[in-house]
Amino acid sequence: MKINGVEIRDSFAEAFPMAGTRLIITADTPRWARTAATSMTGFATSVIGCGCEAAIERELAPSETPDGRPGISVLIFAMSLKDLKKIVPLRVGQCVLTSPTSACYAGLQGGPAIPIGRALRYFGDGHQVSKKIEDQRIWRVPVMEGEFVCDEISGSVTSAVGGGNFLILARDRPAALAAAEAAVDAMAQVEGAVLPFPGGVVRSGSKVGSKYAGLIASSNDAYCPTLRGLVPSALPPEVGSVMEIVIDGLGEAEVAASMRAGIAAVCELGADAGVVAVDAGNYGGNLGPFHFKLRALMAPAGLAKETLEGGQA
Amino acid sequence: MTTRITGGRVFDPANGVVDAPRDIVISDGRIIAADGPSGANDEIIDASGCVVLAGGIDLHTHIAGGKVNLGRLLMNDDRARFPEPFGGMMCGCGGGRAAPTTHATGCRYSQMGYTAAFEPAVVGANARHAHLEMGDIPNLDTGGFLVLGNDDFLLRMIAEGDGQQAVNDYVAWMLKATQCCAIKIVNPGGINAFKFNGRALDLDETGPHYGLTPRRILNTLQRAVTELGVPHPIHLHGCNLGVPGNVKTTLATIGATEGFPLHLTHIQFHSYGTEGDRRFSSGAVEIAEAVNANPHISIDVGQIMFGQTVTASADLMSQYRNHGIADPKKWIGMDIEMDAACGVVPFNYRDTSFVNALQWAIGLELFLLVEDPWRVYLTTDHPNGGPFTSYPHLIRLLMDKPFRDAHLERIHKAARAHTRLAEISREYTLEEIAVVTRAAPARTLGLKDRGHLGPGARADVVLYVEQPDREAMFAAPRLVLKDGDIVVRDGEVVALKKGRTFAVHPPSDPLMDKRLERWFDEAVGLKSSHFQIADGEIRDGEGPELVETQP
Amino acid sequence: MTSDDESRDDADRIVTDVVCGFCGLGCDDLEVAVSGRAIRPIKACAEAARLLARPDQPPPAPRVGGQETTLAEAAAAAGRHLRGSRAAAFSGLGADLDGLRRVFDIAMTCGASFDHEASGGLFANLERLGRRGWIATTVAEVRNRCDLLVVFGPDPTLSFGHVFERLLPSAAGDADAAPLFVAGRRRRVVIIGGALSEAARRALAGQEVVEIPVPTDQVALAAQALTALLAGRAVADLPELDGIAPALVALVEPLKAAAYSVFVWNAGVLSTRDAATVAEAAAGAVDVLSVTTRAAVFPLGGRDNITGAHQAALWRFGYPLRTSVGGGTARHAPDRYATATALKDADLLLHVSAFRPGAPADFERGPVIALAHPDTVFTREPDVFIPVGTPGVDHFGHVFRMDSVVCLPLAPLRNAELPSVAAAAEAILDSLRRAA
Amino acid sequence: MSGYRLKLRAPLDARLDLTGITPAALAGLSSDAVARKDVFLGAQRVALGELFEVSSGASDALVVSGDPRLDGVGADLGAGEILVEGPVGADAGARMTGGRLVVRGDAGDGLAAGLVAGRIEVAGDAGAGLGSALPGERLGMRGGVVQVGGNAGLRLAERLRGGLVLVAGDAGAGAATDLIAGTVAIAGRLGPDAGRGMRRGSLLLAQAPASLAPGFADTGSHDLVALLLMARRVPELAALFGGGVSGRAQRFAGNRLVGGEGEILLLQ
Repeated sequence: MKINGVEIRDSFAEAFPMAGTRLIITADTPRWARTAATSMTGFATSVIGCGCEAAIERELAPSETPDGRPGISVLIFAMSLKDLKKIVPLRVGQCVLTSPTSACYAGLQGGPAIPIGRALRYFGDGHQVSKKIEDQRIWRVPVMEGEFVCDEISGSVTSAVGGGNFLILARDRPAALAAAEAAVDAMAQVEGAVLPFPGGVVRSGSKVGSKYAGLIASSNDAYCPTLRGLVPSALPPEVGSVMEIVIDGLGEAEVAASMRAGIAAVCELGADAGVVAVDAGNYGGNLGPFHFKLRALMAPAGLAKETLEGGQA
Repeated sequence: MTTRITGGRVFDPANGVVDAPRDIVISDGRIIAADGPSGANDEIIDASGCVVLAGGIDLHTHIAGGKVNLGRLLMNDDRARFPEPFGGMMCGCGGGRAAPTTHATGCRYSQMGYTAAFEPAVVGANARHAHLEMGDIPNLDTGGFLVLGNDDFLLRMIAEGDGQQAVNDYVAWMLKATQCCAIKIVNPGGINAFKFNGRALDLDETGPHYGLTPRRILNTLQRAVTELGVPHPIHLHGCNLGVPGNVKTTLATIGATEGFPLHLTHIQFHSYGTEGDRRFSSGAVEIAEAVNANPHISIDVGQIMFGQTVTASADLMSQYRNHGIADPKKWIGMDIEMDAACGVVPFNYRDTSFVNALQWAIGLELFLLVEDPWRVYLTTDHPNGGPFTSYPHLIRLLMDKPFRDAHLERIHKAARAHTRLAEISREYTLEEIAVVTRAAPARTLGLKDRGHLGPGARADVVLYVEQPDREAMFAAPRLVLKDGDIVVRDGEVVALKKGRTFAVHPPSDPLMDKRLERWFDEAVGLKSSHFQIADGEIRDGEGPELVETQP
Repeated sequence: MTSDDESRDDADRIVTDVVCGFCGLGCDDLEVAVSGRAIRPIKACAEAARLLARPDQPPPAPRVGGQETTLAEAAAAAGRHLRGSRAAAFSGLGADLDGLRRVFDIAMTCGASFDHEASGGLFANLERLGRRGWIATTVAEVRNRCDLLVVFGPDPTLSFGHVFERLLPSAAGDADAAPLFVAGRRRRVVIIGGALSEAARRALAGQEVVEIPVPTDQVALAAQALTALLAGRAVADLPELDGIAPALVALVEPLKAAAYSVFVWNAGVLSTRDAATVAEAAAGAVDVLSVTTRAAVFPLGGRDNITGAHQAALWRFGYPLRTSVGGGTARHAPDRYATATALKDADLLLHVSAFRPGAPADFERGPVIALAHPDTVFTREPDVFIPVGTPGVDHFGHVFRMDSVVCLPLAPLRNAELPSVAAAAEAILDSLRRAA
Repeated sequence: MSGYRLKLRAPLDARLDLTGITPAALAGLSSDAVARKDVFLGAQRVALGELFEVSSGASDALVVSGDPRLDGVGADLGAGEILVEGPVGADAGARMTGGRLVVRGDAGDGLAAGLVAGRIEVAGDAGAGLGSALPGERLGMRGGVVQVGGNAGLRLAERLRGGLVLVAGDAGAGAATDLIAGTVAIAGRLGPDAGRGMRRGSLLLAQAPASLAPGFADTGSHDLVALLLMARRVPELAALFGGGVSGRAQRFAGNRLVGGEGEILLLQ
């Protein structure tokens, strides 16, 4: 299958289930909403080393936020609900509670409760105030600057999907980077999915395992252009650089939509811009239950459905 | 005119009659010999299919007096949730389950086949109130146990070495003055110690001010009731109620009786060990062994039943300790008139609570491990362990091992691991139920014409339709006769009768009158003549029914 | 008439150890001279003397529509009115226990709500007692244990003449009645409220008395502040406490050091809100102190056997006063069934006042039945008036003392020519039964 | 439609207790059976049909004609809707656990006492003790929303434990007495002695109070994000204050005398 001269390889992205939630961070100004959100989603590229994966989902206009101030929505994912319940209050506590003028609200309703104020309220040392509005409880924690306001809990999903991905195989590094940037920009429009790696792009795609004991992942040598010839390579000769986009989403559909948007953007640049092929990372189908088949994903509407159904391993 | 109850299976263990097809013949409110032929005027009651028992007797149930009224005040929600069913003139516009109104108390008891109930904690100063309330309870004979053992007059007498005879005179004077029929001790010396800010007092600890140990107070009063010939031995609510590890105190108390008979009440609350990682365990096996080995000891269990209730006790020392776990969060405490105290604390026993579940199991272990039914009386210490309306359920737990095991399965898992209940196969027989709810309490209280169906007995007779579901059977008797008149038919109250009040009037030295006149004048601030309750004040002038003393 | 003969027979005698049922304090050492129907108080507080005194006059007869008649006729008329009523209000309830039991029987039979004349203070106290409870104490415990008595509000002797003699008797110089457990036998008495009367000062002679003058409408605030200070809350700087904060602060350590402090107030003389606040504060102070020492509340009140009415309502119906019974159920609504409110909707008023001439409230919506003191002056002639005797004067009766524990027997002083409330109520019940 | 319409035959001359007459209690009953339902008139049981004409209504709601002596309307309501075409007496909506009660007139004392959940809307004034605790209970209204179009009487929200009370008019003396938690908003004037014994919770005011109970600390003026949040999450609240909640408020904290940390917020 080729789109605009770009080969869509007959491969699939293998993804795994995660627990995830959305938080809405507001502040008096967009700058401080973004600052809190950036800080809160920092060092959250991969569960392997960070315990969670998180990123900004999008900016929210004042009219869209619970308190009518500028806001940012973020998605945060962990390998289990237990991890998520630990990591969210930790990050909100360190990065949002501390950030000037900020507030933090649930971005999801329903599903297992992820503590926000429920855990952070104790910072108020007994002076914290709760208020239940309809069925939602908020907490007000006195801080030096005024009050930190947050919801008691956020909802969550346990059917979130982590590790959706695709690989951009390009002639050279500038071409790969330009394609990756185009993909990231396009994918930013998709709600419910985020790209946790720096700027949305990962250049160090990995394979499972290593020759070194204790390392669970190591460089994906089959896609390293400098190793062509030394190891069995997955790269055609004309490919000089590969970049990966990793996607986490609140559900399978969001991940698929995000991948489709990203790949379409890459293909739109086309072979003329140096994009050779789109591939995806998987582990032979044994690790994750979600298989996003690239060709089905990029096929006209009728086939897309099959992709998703077929994805249920 | 006589009434003949015929065709039923009679259980009258006091007279050695067990499951006999005998007629019960009633004349003038009493049972007469059944050997005569039926006369033409006989009213025949067909009891076929029924088990025939004497009227039930509850010897420990908090049904009247100040602390019960405080319970009613606190339990407004319980009151609203359990109104008396609207039954025309049978309805007293009352209700409540944990602290029912007087009318509801009488009706509910008689609906289960009970004809007598004893208020086990009458505080002298509040005795007149308790009697007024008891007089308002229909269909039940009642009596009160006077709380002594924390009263300053007594403690001072013992401390000053006034001698046993003076104590005996005082006890006799107080029994008559308060129109009570037995002596109860609640936390001997402990309630008094709490007034001096003592927070605990074990059996051999010396209390404040008087320098007396609970053991000494107990022994002195045991000797007094024995020498006065009060039929019921000292009715003891011991030290350290509810405290984990109190099994040691209880065993020591059993060993401290100096051969005098002793009744240990709501012993379940006094049978706790400290084993296990929660430092709370069952001491039932040790207690049961001690009771089995000491024929002069009797007990009632004070079984706890899951659900909402209110605890009402003279033991303010213990109730203060427990008030933090009140549910709902409210409680009342009161120091009372140099006599005693009271504490009223609502409780909700939950089968999901380790402690409550184990308490439940400990009570049943005690019921089942104490071998002689004549020394066990069926109680929940109403309302402290649970409302008396739960008796039919309790009876089924005792009589029905699979039923019991099914309940055991539902309680807190860790508690299940701490009880031997599952290993106990004993099931109470109908005869044993007749003993623990009728014959035995009548015997220990000295009620010669109650608790049995022999000639001369008051015609308090109950017909239960035999059915395998013992809870259903004991919840709604076919007929209940009080003094020969039908008061309950098919579980419904159909008539209201005035009950009687039992009292003992042992003689006392007139010198005690003088001493107490002075004491009341100077210390209490009330004339002793106004403290004493005249016979005519009992039951609207009916006066008490005196129980014989046998010095 | 044999009764006349008998009343001549026991003419001119002195009766001692008379029990008083009026204010609720339960004094039982009164003395009166009785001569025929006349009673002349010899030893009694002013209030009791006023209420015990009786002239040697024959009692008035019952009246129906202003016309004298027999008890039976009056009871029958009352029965007819009651049968026609479906929203009766019973007020006053100044009666002994037996009378109250019969009046409650009428309420159950005909349907009625009931309230006691003096229930304002009781219900203010129930705001704490009923909702959260407290630790209380009784007369003999106060007499023998209390080493620090705190009184909130105006001088209590204005309502309870001998309150200090009863509670703190050693002050009167009676060495025999010295407290058994108070070290040094001298107590501290702190009055937070109005100035003491001369009589109160005399009664407290020998005690260490501290007066913290506080206007009546600031007593609740002072009580709250004292409890707050005991609980360690820094409120001494509150501007509203200007002037009294130092005195309250000075009370904290003595209270903590006291072996058995007792808090006293008379809810009946404060506004309902203030009384409820004082009850809450006093009970709260006891909660704080009880962690390390002993303390208790002793609420003053109990006029005309209101405590007995409260107790009997609880054991009969499971609810306090201000309850409507009938139709086989009881509905408790303290606001709705308070007499003043209940009368706005009632169609009959039955008023009971045996202890004193207490007229029923103005009522125009239906018939008025009064079982009342013979000297009662009515603004409107009741449809049925049955003059009743006074318990402890004309007949036997039981009343509760204000501490709610001790129930006292009141014995007749003279030959009863007046029916008791119980007898009058029984006659009405009889007429109702006959009609049924 | 399954709702019933209860039309009073004549104005009441004694208090009538409608406790227990809810849509759920009448569901599935014939109108004859509805007419036979027991209610208390004064202290006596009477059949509903003696006092009301019973007919089928146009909606699922139970529609009742109003009377100031009609007590307990909507008490114990768990679901469904009751509409009163006129005033009600005491204890309307007491102990409600769900559903909606609409009163197109005034309400008496004890409105929403012990309310657990559900909505109550009163077009006119409300009496004393709105949202208070039932006799003998520790806690007042625990949840739900009460909207009063007119004034509220004495001791508004006494012992309130949760939920939201909105009063478009004035509040009588003793508002927020012993208030434990929850939110009360008053667009009109606040009566004297408010906040005595207040533990927690919020009293929102549009007009400066003449006085408060002793024991409050003026913590100054603040920009409160929580107010912005509440105004957006609760449109009725914003509407009560004319839509413009700036988040700026003067905050009085207390009541210090009882160790309370409640707040009285004067919106600016």
